[in-house]
Amino acid sequence: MARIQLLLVAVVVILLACLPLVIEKDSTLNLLVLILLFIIMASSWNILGGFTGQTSLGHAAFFGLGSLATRLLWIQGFPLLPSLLAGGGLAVVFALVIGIPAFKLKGVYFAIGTLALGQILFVTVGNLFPTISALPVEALRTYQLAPRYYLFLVLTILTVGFAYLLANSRVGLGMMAVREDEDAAEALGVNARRHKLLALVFSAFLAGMAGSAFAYYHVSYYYQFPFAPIWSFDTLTMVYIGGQGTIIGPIVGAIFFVLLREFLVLNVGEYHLIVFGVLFILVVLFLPGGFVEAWEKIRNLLVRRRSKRDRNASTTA
Amino acid sequence: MTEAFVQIIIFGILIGALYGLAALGLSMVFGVTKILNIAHGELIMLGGYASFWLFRLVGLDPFISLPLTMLIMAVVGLVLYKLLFVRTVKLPEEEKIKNTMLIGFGLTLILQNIALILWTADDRGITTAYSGQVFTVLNIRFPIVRVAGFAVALICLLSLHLFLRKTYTGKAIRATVEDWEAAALMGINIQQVYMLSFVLGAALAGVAGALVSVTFSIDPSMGMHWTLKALIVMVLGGLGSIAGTFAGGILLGATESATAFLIGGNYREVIGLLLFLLVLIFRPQGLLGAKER
Amino acid sequence: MLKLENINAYYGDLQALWGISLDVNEGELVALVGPNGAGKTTTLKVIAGLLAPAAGLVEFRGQDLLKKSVHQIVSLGISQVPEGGRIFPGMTVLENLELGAFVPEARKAKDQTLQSVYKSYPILEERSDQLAGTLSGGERQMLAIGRALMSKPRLLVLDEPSFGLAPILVDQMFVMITEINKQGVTVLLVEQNVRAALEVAHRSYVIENGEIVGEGTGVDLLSFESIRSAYLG
Amino acid sequence: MMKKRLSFLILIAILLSMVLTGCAPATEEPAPPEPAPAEEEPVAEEPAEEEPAPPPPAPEFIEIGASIPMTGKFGSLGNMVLPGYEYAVAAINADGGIYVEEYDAKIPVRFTYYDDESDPTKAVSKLETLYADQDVTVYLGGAGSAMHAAASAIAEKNQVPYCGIAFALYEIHQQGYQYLFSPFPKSPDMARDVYEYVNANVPEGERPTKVAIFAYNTDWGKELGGLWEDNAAEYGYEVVVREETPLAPDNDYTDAILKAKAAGAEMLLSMPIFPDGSGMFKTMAELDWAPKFALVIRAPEGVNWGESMGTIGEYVTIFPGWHHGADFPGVDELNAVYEADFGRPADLLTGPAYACVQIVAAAIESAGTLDRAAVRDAMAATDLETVMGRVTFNEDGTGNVWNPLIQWLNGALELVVPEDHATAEFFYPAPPFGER
Repeated sequence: MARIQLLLVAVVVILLACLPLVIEKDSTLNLLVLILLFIIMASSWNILGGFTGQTSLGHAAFFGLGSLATRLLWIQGFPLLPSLLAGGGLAVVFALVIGIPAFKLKGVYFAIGTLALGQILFVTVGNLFPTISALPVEALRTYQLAPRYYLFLVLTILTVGFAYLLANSRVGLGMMAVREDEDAAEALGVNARRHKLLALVFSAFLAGMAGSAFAYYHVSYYYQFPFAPIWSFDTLTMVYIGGQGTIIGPIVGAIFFVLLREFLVLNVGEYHLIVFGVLFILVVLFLPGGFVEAWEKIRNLLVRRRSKRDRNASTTA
Repeated sequence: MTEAFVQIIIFGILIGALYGLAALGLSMVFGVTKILNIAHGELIMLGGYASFWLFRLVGLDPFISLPLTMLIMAVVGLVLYKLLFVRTVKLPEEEKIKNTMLIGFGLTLILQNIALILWTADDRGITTAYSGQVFTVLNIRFPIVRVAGFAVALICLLSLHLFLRKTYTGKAIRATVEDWEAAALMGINIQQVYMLSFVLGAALAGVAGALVSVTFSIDPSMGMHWTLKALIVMVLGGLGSIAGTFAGGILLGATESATAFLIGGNYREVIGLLLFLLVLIFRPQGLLGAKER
Repeated sequence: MLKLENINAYYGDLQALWGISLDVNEGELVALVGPNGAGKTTTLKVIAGLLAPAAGLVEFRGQDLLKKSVHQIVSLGISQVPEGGRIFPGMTVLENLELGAFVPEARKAKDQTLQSVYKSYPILEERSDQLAGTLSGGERQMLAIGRALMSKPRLLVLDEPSFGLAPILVDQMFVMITEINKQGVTVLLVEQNVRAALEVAHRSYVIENGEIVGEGTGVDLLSFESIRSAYLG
Repeated sequence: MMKKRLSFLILIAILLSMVLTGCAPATEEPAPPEPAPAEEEPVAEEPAEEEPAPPPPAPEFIEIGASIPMTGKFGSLGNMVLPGYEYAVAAINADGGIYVEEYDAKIPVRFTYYDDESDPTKAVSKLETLYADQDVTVYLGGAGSAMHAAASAIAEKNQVPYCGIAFALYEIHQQGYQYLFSPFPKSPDMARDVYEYVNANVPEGERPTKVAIFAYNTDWGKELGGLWEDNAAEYGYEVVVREETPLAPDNDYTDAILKAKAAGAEMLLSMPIFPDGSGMFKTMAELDWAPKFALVIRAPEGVNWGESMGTIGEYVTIFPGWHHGADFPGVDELNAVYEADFGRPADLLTGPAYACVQIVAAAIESAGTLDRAAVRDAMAATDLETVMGRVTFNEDGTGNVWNPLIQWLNGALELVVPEDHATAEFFYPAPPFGER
């Protein structure tokens, strides 16, 4: 059974890989790129925020640093692959620098502290690189979307695959132990700080790589733009709405978020953001744990129907 | 040179009081209910528009109309609470913070775009007859509007303080903050306390909005800026500490202004945030916050 | 006065109470004893309205408590001293006591009740302006009980009042509880300190794994071999 | 067990994403793959019967598209630009459309726009959608440099002519873009005209010779600020203060103003966004520094400046590229329709937006085809009388356009320079704030 499903996943991946050959419209590929980008962002945030329980509001910093390094190098003629890796690398370096002081903060303090860090980078990069970064005309003329799409696809597969392996590894279990109870985890011999730092580094690297790919993908933007706080907020929102701490949650969240928004902007016109906001709140109110938890509940209900256990279990705590 | 510096710091302090006020409502709501209302900036925006329209349509001075602005925003707060947030209060704390953040996110979009449709994307501001007027002490200029704003912020702070210290309801709110379960066992209606706090928070956002509309200007997309500022000030001052929130605002305002003077405008916000991070690392409970429980 | 019938309660998917039934009559001092995690505190949560049972009946003076919210139950005259006292450490002793008299009827008689509480526990009057968080363990427990009395309860529910107290203070605590009961307040006492509880109680219930396994007067239960070996060592 | 469920869920998600993304474009009928990109002309499927050399059947519409920031930080600009596009398209369609020689027919224009929420990434995706789904012949621009920068690169990539206003950035035109056109005053114009206009209208000796520049630390801020500084000496001015601030809604100008005041500056050149600009002027009033002449681009462009700022905002001048008092053909008609909808004459950016569509229409007509490269070439050769006067383009896509000076006088925006279009007389010097 499992083998069949694995096979199906492989088939889907192959199908996704074949899409650019079938689809001629750049707009569709662009939309897919956006979805893939946010799957990477959400999955990488989830390693820190979902597995380890450290809610960061500064994820844009890693994304921004990745894009900054890659863009600066690549536009100056550096080969693509090292440029891309440099993006992830810079994000990791930054993560290591801030990791130790940042983890002195707990809970809301950590969240707001990372938000402040993100803002510092946002403003500073705007100050240091005020000019636009546009691809040169020759590059625009020869611009191909397909390689960009494949880059994002590969990164997405790597990110989700990595998250999956991590979740089922010793290290991943350690991270989750830290999330549940830091002191208890320490008592069991899990080095909480090392696990948190490791999660931060993984998370930063993957977000940095998303930024690198963004730098390769986007034709023209201001260097400051990928550092904008909205990247952090959107990402976090997707993870929450999908299901925090799961593998599938960030994926579902990203797809739902991007597609709904795109659908509304194309079809509802002036009121699209209001409708989006209302739908969004309805989802939150009626599926408070996100899509994955809602799915689990439905499953449990189905399972329980078979058992004789009293289903009116109270949920008040 | 020193005179200019003093002048700049004074302005920074006066603006800082507004930061403090913006954070006060957020901090109050979060402290009591653990609702992290990302849409607090949008409430400030709505308060600003309330004040603006009262000025434009009825000719009410923004300072005179403050009680009315508060009332309007209290009603808005009540509606939002009853409609949305009441459903989250029973969730465990972490779930609650998460879900209220998400609701706040959706609310941000809704309120911003309703404002956009109703009042267009144009910025608006209130300029009264006494805007720009100053009184001078020792060669330092004190603009009437900013001083009045400072005074209003101070009055809000003191009234809130007295309310929480002296009235039975205030004490019930504080008890709820300390231990909601024990407070419930005292016969305190926790739901009502939550609702009241949220409404109060919205009313305070209304005051902040009114002051923003006289001191700066307002537009539908201003909320995020103020939410970020308020979040930072809330933590800088210490969660749940009213005086701390106010002090945090003033410290941030003064630091930003001093930076503009000493280093230049480009790094004004950066230095303010760096200071914030330093405070956070060396004094995680904030300036005047209580030690972690 | 208080009547629990066939209570089942869950924490999430976990069943914590299995068909609990117990009675407390007017003027009685009833003890509910059992080991850690037996479901004592859960039972009290059900009584207080903090946990809705999945099945069963809770009645107080003929009123169905399941339809009432926590604060309404308090105004009916049930006051709980939660485990560990749960005083408000950031507020003064006086403020703590005032909050005890939060329900409207109690608030009317606040000053009188305060004087009688001060009379019973003079130390609280001495410390009235001090932050509650600065009190010693025994004083805290005293404050918690004083605070509960401020609501002029008909039924006082105590959760582990002796927990964490020095042995001398434990004895004083049980004297205090007896005193309160003698003054006409019905008491439901939950204790791990089985011997002391059984000695002061008129009647007792033994709870184990979320079920009532024994009932009787204190002396009866002490003679139970199982109770003896299990709880008295 | 765990593993099985996970892989199953991943599968569902990926399938879902495919189905959903596949659906969005698939709502249209699966069109036969187009033979080739834009280079080739649309092929006639069946020859029409009437004429010996019959033209191919005309498409139903000429597709024109734009991604405009209707919400977010550039929303106020977008809201001035959009009506200009819409009125111009309506006027063209009322006349039957644009005559295209290739089809020997007048074809109506269909204008499609999407809100990009002031987010350049979303602008890119909207423009790609317009290109793929609408197959637009021309892009119209949004508003704000950041948006134009992203959009014009997409135009270049897709080789779709792009006509945009409401951005003065000059540098972006120097990258060799072939498809970017902007009939709008650019930094070099603004940096000369301000001194020339003042010199022409203020007698020597009364001129404000000491200049304070408050510019943003952005590409446009640096560009224009630098040019203002470079040109000053040539016209007899001296820059005594040049302050740089980040593009933020709440900069604190106390320090800058005190410096300008101490240095005796009498002229202010600045480009703040509205909230920042209103704060700047309120602080100037509080610190009692009233420059005799102030050119403040951006913030005072909307009518709300007057409403919000009262006398503090009086006498400020702007370079918005247009004014409803301009004495050009078509302006009265535009004002009339605008007035009917909004209760006031057209806004400052509405005119240039209107002109953009005029230029596009003329270019299509002169190209005689909907082929984008041909339309581009026709556009480059534009020499047209529009609602903003005569427009021609330079090699780099910048326009040679009229650059009027607008001043806030008695709570209204008045055109003060050039004289032959003026709706009011240039007021100088601006009195101190206390005497207004």
